[in-house]
Amino acid sequence: MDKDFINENKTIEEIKNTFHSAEAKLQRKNRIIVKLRSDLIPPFLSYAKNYLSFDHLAHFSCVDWIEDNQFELVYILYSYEKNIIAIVKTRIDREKAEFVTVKHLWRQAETFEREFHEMYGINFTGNNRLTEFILEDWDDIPPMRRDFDTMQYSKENFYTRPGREDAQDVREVITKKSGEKIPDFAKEFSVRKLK
Amino acid sequence: MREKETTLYFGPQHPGITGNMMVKLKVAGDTIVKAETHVGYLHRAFEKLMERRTWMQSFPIVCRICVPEPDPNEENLARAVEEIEGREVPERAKYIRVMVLELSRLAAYFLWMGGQSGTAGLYTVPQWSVGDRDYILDLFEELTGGRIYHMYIWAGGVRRDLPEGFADKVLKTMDYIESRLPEYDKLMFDNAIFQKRAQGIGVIDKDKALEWGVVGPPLRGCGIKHDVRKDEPYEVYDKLDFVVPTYEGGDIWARAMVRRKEMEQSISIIRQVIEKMPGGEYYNKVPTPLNWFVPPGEAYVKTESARGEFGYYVVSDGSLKPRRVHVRGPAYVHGVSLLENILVGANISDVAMIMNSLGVCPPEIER
Amino acid sequence: MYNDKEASKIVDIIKNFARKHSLWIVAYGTGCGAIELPPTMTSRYDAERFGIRGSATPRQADVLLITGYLSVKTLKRVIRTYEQMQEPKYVIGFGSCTINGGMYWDSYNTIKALDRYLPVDVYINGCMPRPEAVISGFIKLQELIAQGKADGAKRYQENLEWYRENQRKVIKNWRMPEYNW
Amino acid sequence: MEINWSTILGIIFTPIIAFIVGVTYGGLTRVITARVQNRYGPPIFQNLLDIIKLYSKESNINHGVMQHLGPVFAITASVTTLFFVPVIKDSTVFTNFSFHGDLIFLLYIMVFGSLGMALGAGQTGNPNSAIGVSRGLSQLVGYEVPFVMALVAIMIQFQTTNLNDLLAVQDHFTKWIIFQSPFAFLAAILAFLGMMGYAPFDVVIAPAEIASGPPSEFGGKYLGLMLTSRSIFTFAKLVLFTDIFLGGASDFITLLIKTFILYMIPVLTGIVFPRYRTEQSIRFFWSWPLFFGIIAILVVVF
Repeated sequence: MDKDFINENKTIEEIKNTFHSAEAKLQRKNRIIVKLRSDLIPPFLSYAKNYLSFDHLAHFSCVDWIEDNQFELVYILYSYEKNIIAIVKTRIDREKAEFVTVKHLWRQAETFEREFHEMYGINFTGNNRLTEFILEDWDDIPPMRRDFDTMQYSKENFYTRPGREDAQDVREVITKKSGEKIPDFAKEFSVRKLK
Repeated sequence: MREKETTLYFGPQHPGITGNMMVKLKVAGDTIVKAETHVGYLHRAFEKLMERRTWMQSFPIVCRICVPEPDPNEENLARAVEEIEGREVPERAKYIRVMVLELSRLAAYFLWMGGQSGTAGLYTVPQWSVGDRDYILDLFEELTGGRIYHMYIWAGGVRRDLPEGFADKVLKTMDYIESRLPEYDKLMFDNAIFQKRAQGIGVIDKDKALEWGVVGPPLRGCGIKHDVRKDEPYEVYDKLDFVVPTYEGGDIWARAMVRRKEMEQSISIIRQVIEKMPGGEYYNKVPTPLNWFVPPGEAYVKTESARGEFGYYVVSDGSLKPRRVHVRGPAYVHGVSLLENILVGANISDVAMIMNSLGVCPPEIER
Repeated sequence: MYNDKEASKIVDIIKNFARKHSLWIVAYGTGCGAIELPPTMTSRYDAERFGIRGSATPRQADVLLITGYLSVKTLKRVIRTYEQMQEPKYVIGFGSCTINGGMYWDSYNTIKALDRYLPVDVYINGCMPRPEAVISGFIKLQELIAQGKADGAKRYQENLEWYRENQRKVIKNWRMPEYNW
Repeated sequence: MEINWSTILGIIFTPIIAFIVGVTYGGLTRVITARVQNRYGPPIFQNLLDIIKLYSKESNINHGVMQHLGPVFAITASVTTLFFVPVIKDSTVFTNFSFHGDLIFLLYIMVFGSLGMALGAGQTGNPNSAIGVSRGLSQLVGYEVPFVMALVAIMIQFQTTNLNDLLAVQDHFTKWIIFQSPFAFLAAILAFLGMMGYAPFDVVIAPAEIASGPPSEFGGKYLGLMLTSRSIFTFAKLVLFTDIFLGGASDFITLLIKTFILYMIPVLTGIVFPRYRTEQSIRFFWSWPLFFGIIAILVVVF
């Protein structure tokens, strides 16, 4: 197993002996996952960009783990030379969501940070352009947080045309109209049973 | 004496804008001093909706993210779920997927050709190219039932097998399209005025391109040879031979020539796929699609769409519904941070040209 | 000689005939249905045979196409565009998103029924209607114009308060000009 | 003083005929462009329908007096150009007025229309129309220079500034000015491309960049008046060019044939060329057409 992952294992070794507290492991061919404490992220990112030639910030995501009351920030870096994708993950507290910006390393990180400021309510210190990006005059809690119920919000604010209240399965409506017995497979998958 | 600066709203309602976004330009005379992209006009909160839908239900919604080219979205989500669950996709389904991806790339390039020359003022090319694109949409209609949104690729393979006699219909369409390309060369690519309008405008400098996150044809237009189909071959791209064309200069003209050469590559890929298509199963059946528990895990997959590298980061927490699906299209970087920097110093009449050449597709920026 | 009622009938016939055969669309793709407009306007389906042509600004246009879902931010701009258009103006709602919210029925950012905010003359159903359906929608609109029944603009003018009240419920800070021309 | 009925008839009928022919030419252009783009295109009287619909608009939004006067200036310019151009050579009704120096007068009155439009567009306060106006005027400067040079060359060569004298000179097929002074024709025909405002030089009303430029705030009857004046002006320019270079027309049919052939030149180039930016179009006008204009004058002077 180790013979065709030379590149990946070499990178993992390098990461381990510079950041001892980082847990770096191999997910599959040309994918490595690195978990870090949140205050190690900025030094790690500039180290990865300048020394490990991860020069492309392919993706910057944020996952809301509401159960353990944390946001998980995921930086996905890609190195063109070694053709490796590094998924760098860290956890920050969900209540007072604060993090430092990486705008100086990659310019496009500013757009990601603007979106997460609006969608999750994370305040990125150092990014002076956290203005309105997608939503206009939004007064509710940041919408992408899992405790925001979009169905509830849309019911309150938007007029919905009558006739879709129970979101009934079309097959049931047709069979009820034509008076036949509802076939078994329709019962098994009827939407109402799922809810 | 500094010229008086006026603010010009290249607003959401503007014939030059591809889609529905706004670029706020500070203009001195005819040159742009400062540009700011305002998006959010097409925000439907895909990721929030997908957290409320089961895995199979999120496939029809996912292809609505990017309008000119929906198939990379479906293929990305399918491959991400397969990677998390470790579901094996039969060989035939992989070949069909590559054919669908390349056909949708061709259709997206023809639409781009219409947009690029339409903003330059050559109104004959959009008529021809969108008309020819319809031949490809007819193929899609026969294969998947839908012209633009196909909802054809899903976790485990494809939804149905190729209909009777579909393969030689595809070959016939490819011959027709290949015979049409010289026409477009004469009318658009070799047109002296189009070259004058395209060369030396909207230049991305080469050594900054990688760091700014430039991907796809704009990157290959700067002379850097990178293509997801070659760097990290997915589906069966490693079994097909094709060339990744690059062009020097980083301006609108270079990006146009890269796309022009990639059309020929796509046609040859489709022909190879039709030749090497094996028989057998086309779908590794998901037991109960609406009651499907994907094991916990995460996956980052990317495909090469017509405008660049399309990345999906999918996290599953073992429940019926995805924990998080984060879509990152090429236009997310091209349309906001890159566009704002290239537009500075450009002429007003080139704003629409630059946006078209970067492939800025607003629904992808704010999903 | 003709009395004026007779003459005005003839003038109406000419007017409706001209309005029917020359529909100018505002170049504003508000939703995902806008991708089916290029095929409709170009060589294969060619809507120009019916005199349908794009126009750059709302001032010159007659028809406003709401092609698919409408997010709240776009709704504000669409209302201003609609109000800038000149009197005999029509609205066509594309796709099921304008009828009942379509696929985004539970989204927090899209409106669910278009005719609470704008008067709609013709709906075209389909989750992105095909070019043929788009042209059949235009033909239906042309029939309504010929019979003089396409009076969305008048409905908007008469119960403006009702529309305004619905619009203000969705759009938070208003800052819009009055509709008094 | 006795009333010269034929001139009064001429004054009434020439604009009407000019409008009808101009509108049908406009419709024909749209059909020809459509056929090149392999589609059917609208019926020929589509332009007429558009203009009737625009006049029948109920609410006409305007931003002040000047917006009223903009299209009025345009239509006065095109109609007055028409009066001083002998439409049909020797018929009593359609010779219209002519006096010594009417070529120079025509040069001036043709520019008057676009200046009036510029004032009207400026009044609307829409930044797009302001930019469109500045583009239109700079392009006007571009194509006026070679056009004036061509006319000056012809005036010196035939020692007259009266259009009827020019017509008298070209009485036979071989005597047309197109053959007598080809360089002047070349300079004038390239300037004619700029005057018509079709594709290589339609940066003024470029929809993709400045939302149709000056007329972006014009709707309803203002736009209708503008389109009427544009079709009359097209016909007037075509007739002017046939009178100067192709020896005028003795009857209506040859007039239609000659004007249509002349009209196809800008239309067909328009279909296959994208548009120049403003400075590129000026650079084009001050390269080849100017070169031909200078040669035309040199040939005549020596």
